[in-house]
Amino acid sequence: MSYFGEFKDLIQEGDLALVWISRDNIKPITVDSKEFFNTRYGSFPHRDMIGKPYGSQIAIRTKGSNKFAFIHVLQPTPELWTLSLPHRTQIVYTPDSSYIMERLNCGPNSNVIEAGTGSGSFSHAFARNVKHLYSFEFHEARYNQAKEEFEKHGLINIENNVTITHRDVCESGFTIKKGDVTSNQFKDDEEYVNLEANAIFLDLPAPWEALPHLDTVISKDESVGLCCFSPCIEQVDKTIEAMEKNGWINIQMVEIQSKQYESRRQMIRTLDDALERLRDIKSHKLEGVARRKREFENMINEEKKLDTNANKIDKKDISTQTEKPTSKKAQNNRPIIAKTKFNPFGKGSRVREGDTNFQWKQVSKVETEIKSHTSYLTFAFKTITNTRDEELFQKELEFTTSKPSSHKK
Amino acid sequence: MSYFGEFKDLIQEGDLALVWISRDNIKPITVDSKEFFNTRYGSFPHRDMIGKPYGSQIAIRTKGSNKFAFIHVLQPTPELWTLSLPHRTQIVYTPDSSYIMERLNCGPNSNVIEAGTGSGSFSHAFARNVKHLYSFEFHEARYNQAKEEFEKHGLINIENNVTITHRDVCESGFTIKKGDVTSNQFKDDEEYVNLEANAIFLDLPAPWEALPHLDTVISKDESVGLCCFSPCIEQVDKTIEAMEKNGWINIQMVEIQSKQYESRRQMIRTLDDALERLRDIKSHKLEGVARRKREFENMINEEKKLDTNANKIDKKDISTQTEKPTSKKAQNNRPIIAKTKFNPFGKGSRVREGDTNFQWKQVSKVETEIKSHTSYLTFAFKTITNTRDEELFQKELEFTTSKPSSHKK
Amino acid sequence: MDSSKVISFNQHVVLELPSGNLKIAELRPNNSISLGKFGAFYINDIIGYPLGSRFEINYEVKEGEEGFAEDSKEKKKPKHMQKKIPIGKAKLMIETPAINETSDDNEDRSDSIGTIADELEYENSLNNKNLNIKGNPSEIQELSMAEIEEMKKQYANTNSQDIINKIIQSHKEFNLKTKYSQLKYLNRKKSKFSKEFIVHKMTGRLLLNYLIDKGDIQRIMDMSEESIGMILNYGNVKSNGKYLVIDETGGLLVYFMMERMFGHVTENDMENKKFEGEIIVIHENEHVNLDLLKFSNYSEKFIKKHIKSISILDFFEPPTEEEINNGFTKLTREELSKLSNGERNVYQRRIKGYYKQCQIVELTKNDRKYDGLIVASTLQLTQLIPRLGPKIHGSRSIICYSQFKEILLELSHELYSDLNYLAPTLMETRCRPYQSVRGKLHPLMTMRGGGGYLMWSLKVEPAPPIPSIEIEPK
Amino acid sequence: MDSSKVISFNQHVVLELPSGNLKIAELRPNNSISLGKFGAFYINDIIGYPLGSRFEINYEVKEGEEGFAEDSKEKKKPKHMQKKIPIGKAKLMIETPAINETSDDNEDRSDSIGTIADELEYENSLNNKNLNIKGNPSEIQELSMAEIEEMKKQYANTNSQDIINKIIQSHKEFNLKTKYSQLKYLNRKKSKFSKEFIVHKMTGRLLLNYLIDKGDIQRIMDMSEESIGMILNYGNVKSNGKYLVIDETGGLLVYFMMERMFGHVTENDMENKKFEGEIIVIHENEHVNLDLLKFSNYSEKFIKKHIKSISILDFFEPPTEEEINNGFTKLTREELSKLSNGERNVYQRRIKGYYKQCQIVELTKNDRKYDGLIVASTLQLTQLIPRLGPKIHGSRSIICYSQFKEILLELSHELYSDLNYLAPTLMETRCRPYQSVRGKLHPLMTMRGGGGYLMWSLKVEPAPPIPSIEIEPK
Repeated sequence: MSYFGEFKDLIQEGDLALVWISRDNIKPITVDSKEFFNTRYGSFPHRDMIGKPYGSQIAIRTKGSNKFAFIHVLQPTPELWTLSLPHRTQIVYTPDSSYIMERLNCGPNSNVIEAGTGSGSFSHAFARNVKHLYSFEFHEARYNQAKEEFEKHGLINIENNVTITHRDVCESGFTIKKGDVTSNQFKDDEEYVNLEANAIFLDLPAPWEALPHLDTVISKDESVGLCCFSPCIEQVDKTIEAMEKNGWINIQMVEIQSKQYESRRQMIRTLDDALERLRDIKSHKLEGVARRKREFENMINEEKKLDTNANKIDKKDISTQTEKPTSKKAQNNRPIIAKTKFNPFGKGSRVREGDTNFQWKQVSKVETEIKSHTSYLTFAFKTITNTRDEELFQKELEFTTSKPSSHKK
Repeated sequence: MSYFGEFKDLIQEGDLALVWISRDNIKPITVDSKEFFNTRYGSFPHRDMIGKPYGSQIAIRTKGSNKFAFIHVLQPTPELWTLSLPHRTQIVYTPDSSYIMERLNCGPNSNVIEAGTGSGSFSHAFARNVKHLYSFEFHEARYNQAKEEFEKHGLINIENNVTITHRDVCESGFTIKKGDVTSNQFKDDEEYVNLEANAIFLDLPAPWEALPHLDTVISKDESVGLCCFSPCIEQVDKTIEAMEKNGWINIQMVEIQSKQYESRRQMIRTLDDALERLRDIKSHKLEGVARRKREFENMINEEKKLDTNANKIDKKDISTQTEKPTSKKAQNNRPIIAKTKFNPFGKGSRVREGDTNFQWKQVSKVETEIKSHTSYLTFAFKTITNTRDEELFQKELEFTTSKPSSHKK
Repeated sequence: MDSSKVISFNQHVVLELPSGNLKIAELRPNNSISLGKFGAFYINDIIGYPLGSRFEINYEVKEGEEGFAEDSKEKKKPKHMQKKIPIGKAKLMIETPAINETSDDNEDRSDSIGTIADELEYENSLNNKNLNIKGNPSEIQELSMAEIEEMKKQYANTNSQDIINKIIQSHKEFNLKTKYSQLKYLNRKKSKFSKEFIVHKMTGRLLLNYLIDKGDIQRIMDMSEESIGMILNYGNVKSNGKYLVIDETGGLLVYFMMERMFGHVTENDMENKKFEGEIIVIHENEHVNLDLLKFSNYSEKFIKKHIKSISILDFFEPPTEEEINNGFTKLTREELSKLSNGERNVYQRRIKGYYKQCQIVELTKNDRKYDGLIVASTLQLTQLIPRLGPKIHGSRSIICYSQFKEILLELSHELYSDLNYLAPTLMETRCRPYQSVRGKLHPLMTMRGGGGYLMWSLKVEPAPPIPSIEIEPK
Repeated sequence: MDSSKVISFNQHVVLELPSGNLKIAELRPNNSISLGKFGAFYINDIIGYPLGSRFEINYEVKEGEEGFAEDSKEKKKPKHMQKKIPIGKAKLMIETPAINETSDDNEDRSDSIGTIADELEYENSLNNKNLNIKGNPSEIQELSMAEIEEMKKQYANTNSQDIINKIIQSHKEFNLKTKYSQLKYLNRKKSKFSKEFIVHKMTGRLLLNYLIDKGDIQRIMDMSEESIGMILNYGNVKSNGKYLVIDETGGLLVYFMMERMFGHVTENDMENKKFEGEIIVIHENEHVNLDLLKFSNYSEKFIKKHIKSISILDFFEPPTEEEINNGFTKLTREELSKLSNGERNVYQRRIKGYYKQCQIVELTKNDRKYDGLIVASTLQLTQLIPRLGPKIHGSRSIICYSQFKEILLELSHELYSDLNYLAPTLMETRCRPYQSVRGKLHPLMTMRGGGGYLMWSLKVEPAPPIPSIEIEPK
């Protein structure tokens, strides 16, 4: 089985594995006992991984310090693979792909057409669950890249349920023939591939050009599902037009809106504490005022001894006038003012979120930047056959009624 | 001031008030000491309201029972008024209207055009905050209805900052002339109204037909904001086309998505409690088994006395065979089985959410049915003047530089 | 016939009625199905056509084919009072392309009235000018409901379009309406008088919609299709996995998993294909509740083989092998033959219990680790998940569903501080359907709220504690 | 000149740079403003044109008009090292209609390249076939950055379109690109070399965007414009209201309220119009923080008259009138005249303190009730709001903002069980902007998360407890 198909327990030489450094930094490696996985914190020898169970955390001492660096070694899944792709690539993300797979009822009975392959992220998810995936990519460089990747991941050669073909499906349709640029291995007597597709995913700029080619490759005697993936609303309009023209029914366009939340904490800061803090500040201030007043009066008294002029206004009223430079002596005598002591919210210091010296309320916060739009998903269905085989029906009827009730309950 | 404009303290005869029965049931009344407000729980005399502060809860004994019914008497606000409207009416709801007002910078400097008036819900919000609102309604019945309502609410006659006109603005534009069907009171020498609008809201099926008429009524020497409100995306496309053609710039379409949440509680059900409950059930069961076994053995023993045939198989192995009818005597002797006692989650009884016999976690739940779409909001801006009065500029420059720095900090 | 593609005997299917409502039916040969006010039909008529086909009930009955079906709604009445529904002939309809699945209030399910739909353009404001804004259908419609009922009987053997035409003729102000509201009006009428229905393949999606239609939203924990889709993908659910599951939705979640893992399984498949996957369902009560599997097309045998259930008590406090063996003595063939019939029955029950106990021991073995943990439970997750975690293999997914975000927020905080779990992630996904009519594209004006939230994490194995003094490699 | 409409001296305005970034400036007469790499201009050049106008900096300087401006980014360097920006002439641009406000990555701010935009059609898959997918601009662009810098200096006196044309000529593969990516490329270049800027009226919306641009999202509690819009409407904020406010956004919320209540206030207005409204700001620290009002165009006098501040301690534990009067003796005119200058200053400060104390007494009087409670605070709301509630008049709004829903959930549970509060409602509102280009309509691919949540309730007066025996009315 492929590295994606089989549930592996232990990390082994030659495995394709994913190294999780952080959520935004996941890297594929091929396990090789002579190799190292290099990060800016240091090098992790592959030999430390081999033989350990998948999911193991690996630690190394960081270069030049006494700290440790950690990675996790994971077995690839289509979803982790998608996360590992660089964001600039055009990717069908899991909220979309999982809805499409569900809506098109993907499972072991599904023969799927995917065009284009793109980054191949959706291909991996299809490949995990369907009978066969026929992926088409019109761009040659991307085709080669994807084919190589699918081979490396065992989708083409080991699971053997993926075929990728280099093709402009808008121009040339979906039939795969001998001589085409394709991963398909034709048998000697085989001239073309019988797709019998019952689920179709078109991620093309102009799906309406590809739609007319579908009839020849879809399964004839069942309901076939189709999903077109288009970023702009005008494309949806043209797509619906083409679907109607080509006999597709139950057309429905939907948008998938998904969000991720961060788990955070907000400090519980009660009004009572805030009031107490202000009272504390106030009392310190008053203390200061009283003290300064005492000092001021002392000073005045001292000065009085030297100075015969009496103050003309009530001292009490100007006792707060401490901005005036007092005598050097008084200044020197000024004791250091005690800082306010009641600091229930840790003001002035850097408080780590969740610091156990404070109380916290669990809150959730949506990601700072959200993917507000991926594409519009336009679904439609089609059944080509509209007759029944009367002979077969009669046989079935006789067989069923002759059996001693096949009813299972 | 109008019933919407003034903050009133006490409920008085003649007031327009809103009676809050429930969130979905808010009814306007005109306070009249001889009147009653009838609900299915009974009649609330208006005289019970008069003289009480707004916001007062009024209680009556319900008919034929000893229970009490309550209502709250509220002073109308545009938002409460909107809530009180029947849902089938076409309403611009507060999440949209509040965004539009903010985006168009509505305040005491705003002269606003609104077309059409519709249910008048948005008109009330505009009227609260702007200098003048010019509302246009093409449907005659709706015009009369709205005009009457605005008069009753004091918007036209008391606040005097609302003008409503019966008009198909797509055909005839926005200029209000003597002789038009309008609430405007023309002075003797006045031939037409000078709108000088600087904020425009078009809730029309075909705003592109009204757009060309705007230039003659908008304020010339400032930036004027425009918002078109359209349910379908194709209307947005045509609107943008017309905006561009008519020289509107900074075009941007947005959607407002808003949600309300219910505050709920979910019972905290620990695994430990669930385990304990199963243990309790199990021990009762085992007890029952043991008891039945005893009974069974007693019965066998009794039967043995009468019956010389011995059982051939080990009794221990068939001790659970209690489905067999036992002797009448044994049945009568069977004591009533005690029900399991440990019921930490109140199974089998109806537990009210928040029942203090249980522990609860606060959770939020989005409304069962959400307003997933109202309309698309397409904004654009336009400034007609593109020159400056050089003479005025020179005067201003001289004046400003001659003043002793008017800078305020 | 391939029952995964074609409507087949003894299969569960989902019938979509003209009202948009769903009904689940089993297709027994030579029986009939009543759709209540929409009529009744013979099952044999629909067998052999592709699943997903649309039929119309036709009352031009030939002699000898006449019949009546019982209306399930009438069952409570005494036998002789029950209104019987005449059975018509179900005839396949060739679909015309103008049928779009969703629009507001299901008012745009147009097909035979496609001509009006085609004519539709933007109505500019002028068109609305003369409309009676207060008009509601009951005021302006000439026919009384009684008359319509009469007409329905009378025209039972004509198609629904004819009835609708009659109604239009009697509608005073029909021509005053805008084209768009005409279309809406026609669709509303159509859904009342149409005798069309669609025979859908039983799928998780339709089962879910059926339950939502029925108002069973709380029973299925307010789950949405899009959330289930995420569970299946993030849970890495595939044919060969062995998953630990708690399912408080009565089997809905398990049914979705089975579809994804096994697809449609025919009897042939069961013999020829090797299905490895297993779903181990842990339950909080004495007995597991997977009621909804009764609607599935999996055989009892298949279900028994791939779905195993165990109570939380047995899971966390399983009996030892010794205890089981002490409590039960296997009889030899010879001993067995000596038993009476009654005694043999007792023994059979006991041996079944014994095997069940053995299964518990097997499922809870210390070294047995699962390929994923999928939980939709209202038990407190902060206690539950860390206790189940050790049973999950490293690098495998843990995915928890809850109707409420706050529950999962608490859980993710808990897991975040536990080195055995990597990157707990709180997610929400919502599907927003559009009125998918060209020229009238917009999101539906209202939709169901809810749909739940998800917490995804990976089980990992923390590195052993770092020794304080490390020997440097030479 | 009407400073509410026209760019005026000594006014704060918001400048929008070609990069889309915002800058707040005060328009002092005869001064210049530097836009860094985009150039500098004389303020006098822009005065008198309508607010919202777009200008281009033109370097065809006439003799004697030459000058240099200081770049604020260079201020930290020693004087002689500072790069001075040459000052050009700001010339009004006549807007062409193809300018749409938002598109992804600001890449579609097109105007003079409208011709290409007009030609734009759907690119079918064929058009993309020969594109180098790995191509990135730096590889395929012939000019080095150094050359471009050189060119910028050289062409300082030509308009930006010319520079862009130069670059296009030197771009190897420009014609291989699709029209759409050509357009994107041009816009990207344009935002680098353009010397255009827009002079916007100072509004809450732009102040908010300026703060978001600066990365001050936490400082303003992650508030969004749409949430503030809801606060203003649900809070029933209008010219004549007296509102109790807690504003932990440094004055942003108060500024929005002032705009709504008073609009743009000229000196003339202040004399002629009667503004009744008041905002009473309660603050948690010793001093109120309304820093952001420094960007407003309200005079200090106006602010002082309509915004009053009081600490929570003074609000809940105000001094009595006696205490105040005991602490301060008013001097008579005669006594005053006898004071020395220093003594008079001291007395002035004391009298100011005295009035402040009197104001506190006035604001906290028992019978004084407010027209609304508007709270954006990180204090625990479950304790705060019920303590402030009694100060709010019946039927008036209470609206609380929080960055987190959980905080308001807790609050709404608290208020729900208190008969003084009607229908506490938890709300969320989000604005979703679209790429508003015809033929390319779609929601922006990414947008800022957050925006906060709201709890709205009405203050009410519960009916007095019902006596157990009631006399029936005759």
